[in-house]
Amino acid sequence: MIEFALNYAWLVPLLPVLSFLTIVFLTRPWARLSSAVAIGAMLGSFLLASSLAWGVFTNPAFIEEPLHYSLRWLGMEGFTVNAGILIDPASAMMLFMVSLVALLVQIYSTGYMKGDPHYSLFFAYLSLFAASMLGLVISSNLLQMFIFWELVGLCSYLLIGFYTYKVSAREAAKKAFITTRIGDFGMLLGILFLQIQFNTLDLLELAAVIPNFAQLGVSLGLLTLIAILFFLGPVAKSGQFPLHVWLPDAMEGPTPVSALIHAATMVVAGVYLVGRMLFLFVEVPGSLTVVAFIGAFTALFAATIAVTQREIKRILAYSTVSQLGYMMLALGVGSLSASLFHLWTHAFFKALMFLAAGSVLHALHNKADVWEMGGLIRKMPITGWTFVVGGLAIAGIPPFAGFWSKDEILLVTWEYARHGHALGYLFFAFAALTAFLTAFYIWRLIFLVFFGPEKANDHVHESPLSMTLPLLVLAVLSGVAGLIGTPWTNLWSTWIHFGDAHSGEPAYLLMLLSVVLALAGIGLAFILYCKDQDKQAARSLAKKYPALYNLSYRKYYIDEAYTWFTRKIVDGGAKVIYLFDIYLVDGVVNGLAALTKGSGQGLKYLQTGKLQTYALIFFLAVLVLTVAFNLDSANALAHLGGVK
Amino acid sequence: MAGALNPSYFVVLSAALFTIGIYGALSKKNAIAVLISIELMLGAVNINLVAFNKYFTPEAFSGQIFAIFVITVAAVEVGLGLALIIALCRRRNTTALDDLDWLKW
Amino acid sequence: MAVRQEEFVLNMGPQHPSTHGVFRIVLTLDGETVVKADPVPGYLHRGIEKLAEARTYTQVIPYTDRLDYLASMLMNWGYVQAVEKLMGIEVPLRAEYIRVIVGELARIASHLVATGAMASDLGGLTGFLYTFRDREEILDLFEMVCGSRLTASYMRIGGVAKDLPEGFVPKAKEFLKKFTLSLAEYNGLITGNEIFQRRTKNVGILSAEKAVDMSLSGPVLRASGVGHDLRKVRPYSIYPQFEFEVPLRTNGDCFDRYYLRVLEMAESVKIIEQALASLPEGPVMAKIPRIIKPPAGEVYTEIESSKGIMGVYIVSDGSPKPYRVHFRRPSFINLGYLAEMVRGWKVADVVAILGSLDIVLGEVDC
Amino acid sequence: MLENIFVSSLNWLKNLMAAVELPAPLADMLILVIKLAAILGFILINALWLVYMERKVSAFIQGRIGPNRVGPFGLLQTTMDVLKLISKEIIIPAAADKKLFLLAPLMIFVPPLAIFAIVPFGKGMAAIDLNLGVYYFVAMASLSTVIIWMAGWSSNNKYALLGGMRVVAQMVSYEMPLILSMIGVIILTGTLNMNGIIQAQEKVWFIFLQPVAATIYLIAALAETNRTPFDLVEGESEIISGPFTEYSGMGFAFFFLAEYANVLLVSVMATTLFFGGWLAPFGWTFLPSWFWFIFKVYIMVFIFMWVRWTFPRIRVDQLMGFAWKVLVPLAIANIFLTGLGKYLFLS
Amino acid sequence: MKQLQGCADMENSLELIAFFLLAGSLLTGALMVVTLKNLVNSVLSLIVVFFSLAGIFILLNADFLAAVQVLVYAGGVCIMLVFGVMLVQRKDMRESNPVNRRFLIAAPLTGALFLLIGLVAAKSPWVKEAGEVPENTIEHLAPILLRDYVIPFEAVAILLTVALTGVLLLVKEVKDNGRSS
Amino acid sequence: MFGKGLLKGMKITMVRFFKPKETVQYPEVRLPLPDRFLGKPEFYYDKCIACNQCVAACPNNVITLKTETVEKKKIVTQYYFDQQYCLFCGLCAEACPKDALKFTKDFELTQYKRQDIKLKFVNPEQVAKKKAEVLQAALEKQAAQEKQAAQEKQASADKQIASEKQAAGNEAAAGVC
Amino acid sequence: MDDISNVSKITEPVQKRILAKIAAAHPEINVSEAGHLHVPVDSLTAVMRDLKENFGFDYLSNVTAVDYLEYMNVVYDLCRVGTPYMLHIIVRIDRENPVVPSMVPLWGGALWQEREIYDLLGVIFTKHPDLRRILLDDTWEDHPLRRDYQWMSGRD
Repeated sequence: MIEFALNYAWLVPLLPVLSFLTIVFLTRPWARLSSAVAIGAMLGSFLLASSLAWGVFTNPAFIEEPLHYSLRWLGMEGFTVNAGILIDPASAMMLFMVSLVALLVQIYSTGYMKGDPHYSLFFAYLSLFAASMLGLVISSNLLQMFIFWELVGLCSYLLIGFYTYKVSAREAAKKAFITTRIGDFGMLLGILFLQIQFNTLDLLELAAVIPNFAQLGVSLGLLTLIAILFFLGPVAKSGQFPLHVWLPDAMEGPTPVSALIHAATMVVAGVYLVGRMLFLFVEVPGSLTVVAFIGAFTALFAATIAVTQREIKRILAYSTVSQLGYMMLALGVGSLSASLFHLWTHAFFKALMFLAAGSVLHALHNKADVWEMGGLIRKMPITGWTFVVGGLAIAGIPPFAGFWSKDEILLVTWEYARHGHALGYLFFAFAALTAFLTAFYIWRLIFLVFFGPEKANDHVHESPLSMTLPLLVLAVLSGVAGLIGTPWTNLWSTWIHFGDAHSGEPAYLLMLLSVVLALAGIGLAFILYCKDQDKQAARSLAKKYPALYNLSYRKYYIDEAYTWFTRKIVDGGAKVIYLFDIYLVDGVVNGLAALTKGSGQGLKYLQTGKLQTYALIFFLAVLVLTVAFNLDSANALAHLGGVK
Repeated sequence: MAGALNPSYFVVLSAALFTIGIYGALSKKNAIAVLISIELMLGAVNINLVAFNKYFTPEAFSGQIFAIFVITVAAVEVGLGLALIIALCRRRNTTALDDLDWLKW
Repeated sequence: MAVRQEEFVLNMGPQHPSTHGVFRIVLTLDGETVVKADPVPGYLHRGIEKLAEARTYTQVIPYTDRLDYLASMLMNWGYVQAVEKLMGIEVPLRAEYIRVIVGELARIASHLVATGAMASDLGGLTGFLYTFRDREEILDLFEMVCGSRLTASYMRIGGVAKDLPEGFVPKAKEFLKKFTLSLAEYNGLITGNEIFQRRTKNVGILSAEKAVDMSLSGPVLRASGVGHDLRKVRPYSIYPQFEFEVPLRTNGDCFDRYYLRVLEMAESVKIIEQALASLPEGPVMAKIPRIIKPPAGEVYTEIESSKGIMGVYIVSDGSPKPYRVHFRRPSFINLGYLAEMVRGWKVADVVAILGSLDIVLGEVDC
Repeated sequence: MLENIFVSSLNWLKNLMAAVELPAPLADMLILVIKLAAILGFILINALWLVYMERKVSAFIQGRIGPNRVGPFGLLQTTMDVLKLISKEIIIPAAADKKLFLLAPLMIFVPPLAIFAIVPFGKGMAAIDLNLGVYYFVAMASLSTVIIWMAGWSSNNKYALLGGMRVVAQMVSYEMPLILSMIGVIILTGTLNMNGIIQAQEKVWFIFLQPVAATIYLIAALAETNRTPFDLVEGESEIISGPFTEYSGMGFAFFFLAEYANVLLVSVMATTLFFGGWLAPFGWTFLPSWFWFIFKVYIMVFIFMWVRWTFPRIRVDQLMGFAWKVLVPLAIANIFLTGLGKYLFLS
Repeated sequence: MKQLQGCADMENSLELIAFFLLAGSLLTGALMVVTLKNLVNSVLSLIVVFFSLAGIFILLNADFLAAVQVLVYAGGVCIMLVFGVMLVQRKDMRESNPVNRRFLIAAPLTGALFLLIGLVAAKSPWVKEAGEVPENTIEHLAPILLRDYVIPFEAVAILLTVALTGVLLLVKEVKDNGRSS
Repeated sequence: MFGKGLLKGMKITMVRFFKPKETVQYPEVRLPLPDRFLGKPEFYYDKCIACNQCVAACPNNVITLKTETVEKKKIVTQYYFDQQYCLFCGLCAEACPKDALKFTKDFELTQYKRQDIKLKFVNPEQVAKKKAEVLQAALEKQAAQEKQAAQEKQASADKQIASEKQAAGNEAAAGVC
Repeated sequence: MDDISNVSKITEPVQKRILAKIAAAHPEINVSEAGHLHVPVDSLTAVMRDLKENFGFDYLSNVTAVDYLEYMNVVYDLCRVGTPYMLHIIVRIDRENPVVPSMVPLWGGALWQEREIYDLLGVIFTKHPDLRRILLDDTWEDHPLRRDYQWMSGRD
């Protein structure tokens, strides 16, 4: 099995592709069959991916020497692209994680999407997304990766706008697509520059040549440009600070989509990409600092927004943005393993929370305001308690998964600061504050939704097994997934690391700090939102600092700013260009056209449009030509009829 | 022997049929009539094919086989032609070919 | 086939094999699909209501025969019942029994015509002859009772014209025994035939609401699932004494209307059997004055005829001749909905729907 | 002796012609004309007799007695009817297309006559022993469509036009299963020659080897001859008499007789294709082959009549649906299975 | 020998008679097709043309082809045409097949074309192959058609299928509500 | 499923094919008619008391009854029954107190001439006879001595009959028109 | 016989109760001794709608009219489907100007019956969708069921 999986790794993304095609072309009219096909394919993928991961992680050889298959894909003079697969521990981990979450989400969706008119299509999209994501993960080549990168973007677009009848969903889909396009554009430019400069896009080859950029005659400035351009992609895809605006809006899609794409998999593609390209970033001094700064800022920034949001999925979305910032921060401070470790744990607990939120919304018929919920844990015990597990995990309470990864990030940040980076302390402060806020807003959510007095929701009941089963699985994983990366049993960083394996010894103080911060956050949330039945304190706080509250609640007016920017600046610029176009360019073109038209005007009368006239002329010509060509020679007729 | 049939009989017959077909195709207003005239022309072609088959390649049967293909294609042509005419008629309410000139100018 | 382009008007009738008499429908067709239908009755109008005004109460009876001539007994019955109610006459019990017997026989005869005609409208001529074979036997019985096969004129105000003749009861019993077998034959030949079912099932569907709204009655109404049979709902005569079901069908399509009649025939057989078994002795005429002069006033009564609710409205001014007689003819009112029913169906379905309505033009045109 | 009564009399005629030294081509032609005349006579007499038979069969099925006044058992009834019809005035509607209106009833007998020319009535008793036999039948049978349509169209009557449209739709649709059902038999025999097909059934009739094809053939044949349950073309309770509505007198009689000629024709084909043609069953060759042929044909005709007097009529859309959705796929499947069977068992 | 010769003569003259009869009906039919005023009559005379054509084929020892001709043309194409005519032309069938002004040019042109081809045909020295068309054409045709010409055969089959589908798509009615029937 | 019902139908018709036939050959074979059959009406002159009840009972004015009072006794001189308008309802026969009007079993009512449809039930001899009887009775009642007067009366009665005959003839002629 | 009287024993009081209720709801209605409802023509539509919608008389069994030479009556018979209860409604209208609101909007069953009355008695039903002659020829003059109708010829 393992052998097979290693040899046929390309099957992992292929199976969902097949299911996508099957559903679209064959089984679309039969909803149940479609979902069965999708889940079957995903199960196959998952089994392959898990045995692949097992194979990779149990064999130390792979950790050092990635598996790499490739074959010639595009070829032309001076430009060859090989397509292939690259399996190293990071991609193996990603494969395992993505296929697992995708599988669980699909199982969940059979319950969540039940009765939707486009049920089959939804599974087709999920399959396509899973295929693209898996393809992205195992791509050995930047162009190939870019294609999958765009494909996941497309799927994200399709799935955000899945409820096509909702205006907000359509708008959100467009927003997501356009926003990420900005980043993708930068990334494409980066890829092109790399191709031009290094004449290869293969990751392994690039990893080999980039450190020697100076010998190849590539200036540092150019490399910096490339790195910044490259970073634009992840900034957009992973919702980092200036381009994060699409991610909360993307919650208009069905909740399983949010869980799969906008929490666990696609958004972390950016982190994964930066991690993959870390060999580029380390060569450019300062670029990592930018990454770290943006990560840290995003983490705190999003956390402050999340504190005041009212919609359950929006809170989780900002939480996602914040956690992605964490991962970026970890990358920025140079720790691939910490970043990917957080990615790994985050995937489970965030997917869990999203799915649980979906379960809540499902039960409440899409009433999303957390203030209108309450006491749901009694009616939906499985959903509630799994959410609590997720909350503990994200808040960083040991031994839940989040604790270990977050602790790791704090640790590497701290060490980064300790190693002479002045900004490091700022980052650390940001990270710590974020940790506190994270615990606070998540538990605010939990207390509001699941505890406290029950609101008038008589008909609420637990979701079906197809929805609760993935929750339970994810809850278990949220509990234990971090245990492979504890400071004592640090399997993780022996598997995944950039440069030397980080050999951390447990920093008990930091752990303590982290736990204290988390507990403080939870405690504050408890005081404000659970103990205080009327939430008077919370309300009065909001009243007391309206500016702060509004700033947070209005998401720092970033959307408004963007709107203003596009309205005034972009449109203004466009107007100038427009004038230029209509007067100068069009003038020339129209002049040419008028000339052509004028000549055509005179000739058009030859075309009568009458078919038979043409035929008449045609036959006339045949007759004339026959006679003309044959009458000149003496024995023309005999020649014409000369049949032997 | 004067009496015996030779290919020229058939060629002349075919020529007559063909020219009648051409005349029809060129001079009829109704699209279906034009289609019919084209069938006449194809029939003329078939006469030639079969006659030449008989007189020049009796064993090879190429002429007959080509005639079969011609008949088949002619059937296809009539079907498609009629379908087009019906579709046109639904849209434009005319079957006169001269009225189908809205691509001119 | 899609012969689209122009709709064309097809004048079906007044002489057409399947209009069940002189009746005309002007169909506007799109290909073979009916776009619009305009029924034109009146070719058999004889002014019976006007004629009745010039006749004495008794003399009207032969004219009622000529309404629904397929079930003239029931027409007689409806009329005499109205006059009896107007005058307050109590009918002797034996007469009531005889009325029930001949009435139900007439219902069977009428349904037999409907059943056979339905089959022949759909092209199965043999079914038509089979039902007529059995109808002949009923007509023989009528002939025995009153001397006429079709236009019975058997009922009189206050009873029936004559007592049952010698040998009627055994002959009727024999017929009923035979008829049960015949019913199985119809079911085998017509009802069970897949082609027949294809032609009639889900064709000309009539909803219960629409049926009530359009005042439809009889098997047409009951085939849509409305259990409005006056014999049960507003029992007259001695119907409460008999045990029988009112068959109901729910789809309201042509097949249901057809099959309901077959089921009703079986129920009628039950009623007749019971009546024959418990036929009392006694007079068959009530004591009535020689000249029938009902008191001034008006009355409206209804009976359940084979086609539906047969209502009679009589206004009396105290003279020996009725001042006004009006017959509520079920066929006439049932036919009023035909134009709506056939819209959107094929020409062949028009025939099936018309056949399933079971109209008699004598009744429609009055 | 009985077996060869027709063949030997023809031979005698041939010898006679040779004796008077008629040129051979002329003699052949004369013989052919005689044969065709005999066939025409056969068709007409049979058509007359079949009308009588139909009336008797329907009467018996319906518990009646049927014609019994003219001649013994009413045998001369249809003859008299035809005589009466001949004596009637031919009415041409004012708006009709006169030429076509008159041409149609005359033409209606052409396809059956042309086809009967190749039918083997007994051992060696085909007027023309055509190699293309079955194919020729198919080609010719498709013609009556146009003729009936011609009658419907030229009448300039709405019922007739509806009937004409129905005839085209119906006969074109049912030609498909008809031809496809024959192909199974042709695959088994490997010949299109009707004599060849009959001789191939020496051991076992094809009804047993090709039951599905036979059923399809019988159904399609019912439709091709416009008989109940597929008599939509006439559909007397819907469109009066379809294309024949405006015809009276002799024109009507022609159509009426042609219907029976067609019935006879499809029965002949059924007998040839599936019931062993003139082969005697159980080896009862003490009766001549032509007797067996006629006997089987009449059995088939009786079945057609029996069906007609039992079933109601199908509706237009159901008719088309039945042909295209049931019969054609079934026939194609049958061809496939036959081919497979032949490949497996006979090669 | 003389007897035989006479026989052959007879045969030849019979063939000639047959040819002229068939050619006569063929050309008459064809002329009727292009001259008759009523389109339906034109189509019906087309059947006459096709039948005569089938006769000519039989004269040319192509009996299978003749049968194909009758089946496909007379049985299929003509019915299709008749139906097409009914579908597109509902009012005033009498004047449904008019001639346009172009016939003034077309008539002499086609006459000239006929003369040209006729001249060529008459003057050509036809060199006849010695062989004869075998009696049983179908047995000879089948292997050629299904072996040597199998690819064109299949191509034509596909063409037929595609054309049928196309016809269906073209003629499929689009109802007012946008759904096709 | 499909085909079972069809086969059942075919079985039924096949069974019928061999069963005895229902119809009979009419002129040769006639089915027995019930006693109450309403066929051609028949009038028993002798029973009639000229009460006019049948005329009153008829819904359609089919019956015309002409009477003459002889010796204070009504004598039917003519009884027309206009059969073409008769509904055969039997009300007249029912109304008759003396059973003088009855319907027979004769149902072959077609006539080649229209005037034959109008039935005339009374022939002059009957009237004469009846009159004679009445007169006889009157005579017997009266004294036998008034022979002379009776003779005169007889003569006048004969005349009356003659004129009646003529009138009937005229009427028949009018019927033809 | 007992059974029948039993039936009427049950139904008659109920029928009376219904009549009383209707009379209470519509004071303009005059209930006659025989249980007939005399409704003024002005309030006919309202009363009928009320009877249909609130009293459940959903089945218009019969419509006819009588000519009394001085005036005309239009007569409606309503019933409840599945029950024995019936109403007999009489509307007196002017003979010279015989106009009555059509019941077709309430009961489609009036469609042909009202046409018949129009045909034979000349009553005009306002808002009837298709008020044409139905039994008689379109060119027929006058309305034969009126008492003063003179017919040209015939036996009666």
